[in-house]
Amino acid sequence: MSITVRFFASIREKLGKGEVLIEAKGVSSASDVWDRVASTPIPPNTLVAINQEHVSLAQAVRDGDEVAFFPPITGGAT
Amino acid sequence: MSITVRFFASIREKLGKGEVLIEAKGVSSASDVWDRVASTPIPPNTLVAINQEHVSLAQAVRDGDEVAFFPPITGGAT
Amino acid sequence: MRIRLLDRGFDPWREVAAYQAEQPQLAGKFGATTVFVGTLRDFNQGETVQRMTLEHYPDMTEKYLERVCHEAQSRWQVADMLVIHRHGVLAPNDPIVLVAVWSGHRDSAFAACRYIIDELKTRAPFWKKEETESGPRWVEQQ
Amino acid sequence: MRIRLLDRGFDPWREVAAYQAEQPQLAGKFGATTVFVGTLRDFNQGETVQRMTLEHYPDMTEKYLERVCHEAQSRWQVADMLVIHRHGVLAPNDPIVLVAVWSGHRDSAFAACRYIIDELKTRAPFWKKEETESGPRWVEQQ
Repeated sequence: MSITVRFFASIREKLGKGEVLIEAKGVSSASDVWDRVASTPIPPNTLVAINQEHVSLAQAVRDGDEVAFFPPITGGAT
Repeated sequence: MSITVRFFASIREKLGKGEVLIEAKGVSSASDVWDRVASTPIPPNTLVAINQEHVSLAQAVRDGDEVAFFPPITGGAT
Repeated sequence: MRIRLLDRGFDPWREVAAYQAEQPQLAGKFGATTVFVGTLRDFNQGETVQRMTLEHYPDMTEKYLERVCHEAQSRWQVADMLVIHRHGVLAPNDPIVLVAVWSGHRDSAFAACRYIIDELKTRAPFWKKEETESGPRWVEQQ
Repeated sequence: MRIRLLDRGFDPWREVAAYQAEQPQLAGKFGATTVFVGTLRDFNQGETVQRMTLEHYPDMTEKYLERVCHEAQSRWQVADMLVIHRHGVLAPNDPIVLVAVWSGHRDSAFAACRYIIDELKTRAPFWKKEETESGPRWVEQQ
């Protein structure tokens, strides 16, 4: 098993990737996931979802999870 | 000249008339107009318009005016 | 801005689409549209409604609808407005009133639309008479 | 209740009319419909917008749109709801989002419609990228 990591919008563009797979070993929180996949600090206001649920960066991550990082949401209308 | 008096909705039905003309002489307020055209006291909550503007019963009436009496408004939606 | 009194049925969505299509100057200039449609239900206060007659005070009605729209325009940034109100005899499921507001932002679109329908209800001279199983009755203000 | 994500343009008024026509059980049972449509403007923050790309997070988006609708349903008396949200490439004047609520009364229709568009804006994962004269830029939350 492993952890699927997804990036969206400006974060996807900055990192130059939309999705990566990482080993679950040594990763205990969403914050750890970021440190594993990116060489820069997480941008302020970044949102995190685990298995498509909004969570905090401190949220525990388990083998098989899908972890996503994205900027504040700007859907809807003016 | 004279005063045109109009009635709408339940008031029109109760009085059995939609419009009457009265002499302006001796009539100084909307309240006087009611007393001239109806033999019963004005129903509570009756609204008054003079020349198609909402006014109070005490409002002065002049020769040539159109005075209307109607129940509370129930247009629009639920 | 358009205000219409109609003595026949209308399709509110078709009216909004048609009005918007007739305003090419609006294209790209508004970000928010809020539409309210009031529709005749087949029951009210525990009774089945078979039909409703909407009486109004010609001329005064239009005057107050216009006034309410102008007030909304002076309070909020509104790009355009459409108000349609039925009178005459209606059947259940018939639209009674339509209020559409085009605006830059949703705050003003919602606020202006709500203002117009609320003010219309207390200031524009319309009266509803329902025909129920127990006979006709004038609707009372709640 | 219907929630749709579309990667092509849509006519919001036609969608509302079509959805309502498909719900014969609603006829005569609702007194109020409130519709909100968000539309792409041709300017934003002082710049001309030529095009916009709406990115989303498939599955998570639908999940949150449904959740927001169910929350609205639990807070207010709502007879039915329709939500449509675009993704992909949009041109100015294209509708972005439609929220329609059918209810017994206007208070709940307005409140539920407003709730859905407000919550959607902060919880459903969509991101806007505008193409302006000075190049592409991600829209920032205000």
